[in-house]
Amino acid sequence: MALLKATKLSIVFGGLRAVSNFNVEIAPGELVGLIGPNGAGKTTAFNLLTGVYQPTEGQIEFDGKSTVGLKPYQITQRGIARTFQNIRLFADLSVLDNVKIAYHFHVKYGLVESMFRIGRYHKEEAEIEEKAIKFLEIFQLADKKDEIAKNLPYGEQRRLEIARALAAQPKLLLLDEPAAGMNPQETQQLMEMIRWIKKEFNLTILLIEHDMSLVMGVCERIYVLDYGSIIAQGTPMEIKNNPRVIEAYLGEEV
Amino acid sequence: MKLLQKTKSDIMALVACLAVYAIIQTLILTDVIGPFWQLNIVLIGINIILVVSLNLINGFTGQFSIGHAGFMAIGAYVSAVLTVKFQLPFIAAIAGGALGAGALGFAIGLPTLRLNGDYLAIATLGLGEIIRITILNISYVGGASGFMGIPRYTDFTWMFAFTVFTVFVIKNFIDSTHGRACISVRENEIAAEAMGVDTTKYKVLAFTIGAAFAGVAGSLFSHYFYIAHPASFTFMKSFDILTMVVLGGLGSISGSITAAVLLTFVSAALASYPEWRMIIYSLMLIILMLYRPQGLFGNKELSLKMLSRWTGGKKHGSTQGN
Amino acid sequence: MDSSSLIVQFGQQLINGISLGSIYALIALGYTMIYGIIRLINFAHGDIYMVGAYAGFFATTMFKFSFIPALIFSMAAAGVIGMVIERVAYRPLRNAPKIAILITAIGVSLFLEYGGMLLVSPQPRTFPVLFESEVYNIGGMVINSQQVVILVVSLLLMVILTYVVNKTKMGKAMRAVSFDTEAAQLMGIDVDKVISFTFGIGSALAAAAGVLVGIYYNSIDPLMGIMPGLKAFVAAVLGGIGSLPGAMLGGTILGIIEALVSGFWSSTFRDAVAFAILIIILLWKPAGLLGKNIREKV
Amino acid sequence: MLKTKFTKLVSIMVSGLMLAGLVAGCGGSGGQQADVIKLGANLEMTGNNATFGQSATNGAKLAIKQINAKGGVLGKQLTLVVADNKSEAAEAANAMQKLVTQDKVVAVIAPIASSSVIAAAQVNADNKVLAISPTASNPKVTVDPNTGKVRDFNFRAAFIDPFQGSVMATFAQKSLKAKTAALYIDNTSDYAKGLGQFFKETFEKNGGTIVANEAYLAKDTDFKATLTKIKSQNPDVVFVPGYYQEVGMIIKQARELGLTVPFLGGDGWDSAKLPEIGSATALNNTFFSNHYSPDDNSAAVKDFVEAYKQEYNQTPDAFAALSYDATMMVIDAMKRANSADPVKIKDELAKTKEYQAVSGLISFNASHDPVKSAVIIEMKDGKQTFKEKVNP
Repeated sequence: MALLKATKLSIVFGGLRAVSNFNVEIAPGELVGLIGPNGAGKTTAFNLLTGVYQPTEGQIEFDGKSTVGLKPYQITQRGIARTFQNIRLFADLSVLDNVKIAYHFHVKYGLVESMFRIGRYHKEEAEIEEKAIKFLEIFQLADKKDEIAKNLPYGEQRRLEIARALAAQPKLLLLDEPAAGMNPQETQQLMEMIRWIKKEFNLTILLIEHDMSLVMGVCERIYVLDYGSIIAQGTPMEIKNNPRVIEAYLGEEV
Repeated sequence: MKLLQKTKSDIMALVACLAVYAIIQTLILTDVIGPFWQLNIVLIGINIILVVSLNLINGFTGQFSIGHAGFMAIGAYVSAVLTVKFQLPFIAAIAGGALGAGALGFAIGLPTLRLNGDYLAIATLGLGEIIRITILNISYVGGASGFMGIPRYTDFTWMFAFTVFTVFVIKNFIDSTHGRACISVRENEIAAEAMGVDTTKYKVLAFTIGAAFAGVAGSLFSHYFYIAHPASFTFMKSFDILTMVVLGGLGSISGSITAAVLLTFVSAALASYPEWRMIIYSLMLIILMLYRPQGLFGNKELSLKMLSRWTGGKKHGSTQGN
Repeated sequence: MDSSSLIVQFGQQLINGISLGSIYALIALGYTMIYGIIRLINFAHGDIYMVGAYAGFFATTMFKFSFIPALIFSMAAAGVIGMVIERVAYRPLRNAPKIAILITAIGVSLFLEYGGMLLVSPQPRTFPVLFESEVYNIGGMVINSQQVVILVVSLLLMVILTYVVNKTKMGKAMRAVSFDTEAAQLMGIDVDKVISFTFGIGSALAAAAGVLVGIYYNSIDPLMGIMPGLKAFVAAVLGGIGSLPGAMLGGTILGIIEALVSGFWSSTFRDAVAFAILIIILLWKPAGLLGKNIREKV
Repeated sequence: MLKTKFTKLVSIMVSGLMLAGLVAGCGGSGGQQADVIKLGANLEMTGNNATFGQSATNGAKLAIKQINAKGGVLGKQLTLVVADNKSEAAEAANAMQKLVTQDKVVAVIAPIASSSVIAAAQVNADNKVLAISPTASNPKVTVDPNTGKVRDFNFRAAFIDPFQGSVMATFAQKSLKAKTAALYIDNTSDYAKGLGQFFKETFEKNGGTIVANEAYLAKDTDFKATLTKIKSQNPDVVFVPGYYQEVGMIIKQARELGLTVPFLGGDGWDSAKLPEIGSATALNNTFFSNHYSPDDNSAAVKDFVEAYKQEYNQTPDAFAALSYDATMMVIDAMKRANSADPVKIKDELAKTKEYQAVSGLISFNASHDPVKSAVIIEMKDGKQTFKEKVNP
């Protein structure tokens, strides 16, 4: 059974169909790429899947249940976490606090317990701290845990954002152009890391990339989006040789 | 180990509080601190409660509210009704004032917190005025003449206990997962949602808690000055509180406390120059903002590290918009 | 009460409301311009209006100016003061958090109020009669010539401003700065000059309102700007802050609401109802009636 | 930022409160100097009522200047210590605290607004220093509503609300033959509300009908909407017990709307500004109660008005006159007591009999309210003219 299934998803902005008839199906454990030229509607598709926008029509099923009409935080709580194309960290907070916030909805202690530091407060806070540091260690950020997020170098901000998304303990991770702004070497490292976390955390990943060649190496299956619609899907090899895809990318990338 | 450390710091804080209380109480009992400064110390305490609670809304959660005086008014009037008309004990009246203000904060916050930025500001300002005008028209609580004949129950002990209580509770709240959720709303609402934070819930929660503590401040206020009067709760009062929040630093509790102490103190010290008081005060506001737009402490808490950085040179600005 | 007298009364209340609203609108025009360009709630705007009224007062009593020269003198004086305030109190904070500028604006507002009190005494002054007002009676409804003048002046100023903003080079620069200050700077626009100019114009408008109100109500005092300033801000938000026709519309609506509430329900709840309607409109249209709602790009 | 410990917060509180305590310790030493006697003024220097408070301050300052010019009292010069109560009740208690405990004044000119006087009353009573309000007119100012007892240390120079309210109601019914009346009241002023309430009671008791009960807020400028409503009710008279700035505008706008019936008011109308704001013709057919009329006991009034004009280049209003009277009565009591002891001054002040003040011949009754006759003044072409005299 598919973990995520979107059928005939469409959204209209002021008469303009930004995404139309968007169909994807992702099985548990897959690493899928969503590519397309600039302005194809990739991020809009992500925003539909994560509840930032409500679809004009169509269905989204996650883990067998519909997520249409849910707020973004509810979708996250169901098990979909994401990163953003233009990094959205909690810029003025420490690296550690950024990760801690992702644990928020797993925390069980209540308001009164927090205000008077009683009951489960101490135990759970200690757990959160421990887990958060563990994540930072995985992403080689542990020694920077007290730095203010906005003062990190760009590449580390990207890593922190992924670490934060993972800390929400999702089943499905959506990465929006994670390699944007990185040099080839950094990109290479990032792709390896993505493969590694997928295995380590038993994750399903959907990845947006604008740069086709990057996803080829890492993704098992690829969807191609152009003018808001899926124009092709298949293995990297199939996509590479698909004439419609080449046409869509023509002039974009030589 | 960590747990022990935390408990230890809590105990130390408690000891420090008791020490401060003992010192000031002794000074009061021995008449070293005269009645005028006693009164201003009580005012400082009330202002600390107001400023810290507004900082929770404005500074930590990033919701631009300027209607705090309205909630203070609710606390002042509800508690006065409870003690004067229903002869309830003071502590019950304070609880009633806090509940009343909190409940209204919840009812108002739920619809209005969908607005953001300056629109929320004008909406909250309007709500504060609506509260005041409504009170002005209720003759049961004295209308324009104010609610008179309120007994003076508040004294230094009450004020100190509630100030410490407020700071303790709000500080703990901030340091918990709920507080972090509020801060994440301020930092980046969209990212907060994406991290599973119910942003609406936390905005309303912060607003409700802030309003409830403003209600506590109002209760202490009316039971110190014998009267609750609509003119004490105009939008200028809200501005006063906001000014202290910004001056101390949005998102800094120690900043709020410092600003409340400083501005109350300045206001009392200027009392001898009535013609010039507001002019000096306004110039001071402008100059302080020009030199420290992020407030005295930015969004940091006062710490030894920070002190050394102050002496060490420039501190990089940590600022966020409203 | 029979129905015809009810209609007359309703008509009279509309006249009352529109005339009050045109004063709010006049102040709101400047408010909205300044907000449009630097997103600052300039709380001192109401006090500039007061300064303008006093400038007009001294121009007519001490220098014996007649109406038009006094109006121009007052607008010029307030314009200069507005620019000075911007230069001294707001410009250094342009890159600071908005709330810091808001606090300086409150500081400037208090400074003008209490500085004014020290300088000209808190006693109300009576404005000299610069032109006789004639009262017209139309089927039982009363309107006077001053009300007409105020309405005409505010409409005229709105039209002129809209022209300036949309058609002139300076207006283009203003819109550019309002849209994206940094980009405007890169395009070679002198942002400081544009903002300064906006403050000058906005303050001059407030002064015009001050003089007209001085003539109309006949009485000015150093704290006269607080409530009209607040109401004008409400009007600007109601109409969609940053929009010139919005300010006009918002002012008129606010004036009519106040008149109808006072006239047919209870004057004690006038301001409460005005604020309640503001909040309802904001919840329904979060950017005001004519404002543009800008959605954050994710 | 989330890491910092609660201890650090507490340390700030410690230092802050210590600082306050320290200054308090140093600040408490301002005692009575040998050669001056300090009087306090707890008045509205800023905030909504600043206009009134500053007028009152001027009145008190003038009184002290005149006495000092004549050699002072008990061989000493007087000084006036002014404390601002920001037009707020709580701040009035604060200011009172400062005056009586820091500055150690021997008597206080109390606030304008009744609510502020009442808020501060406990403070001056606890410290056994008298407070005399120039204008506070609510009965509760001198009588504690909880105990029903007279407040030992509170006095006033003004009429109480019931007196003025009923005087004008009776005048409307007897002299103007009014059957119906409209009330138009400053909703932010307890003075105006008090007058309105007692006007209504008397008017209805004597068979009249109140056809409209409307309100405005201080600092409003546009009254036409409510006036249109009042006009539609066709009252015989309109009672507007507010202050002159708004009253001037109200009457001017009412006349423009064709509301020509008599307007009535109280002593808040008394100002040379009233006809300037309202215009002389509009003010014809209006009446108000006051403490004195310009034709009445003219020597005291004339001297005062002239001295005031010379000093401040303004014509005095009721606030200035009443505050001048309050100050003079305190000084007179001090002379009679032959002492600057606050309690002795209070005792003598309570015994004041037929003191010739600007606002009439004043005696205090048992509840510390002045017993003086009121005059009703008619505005004729911008001039105040004597209409009739009403004894209490």
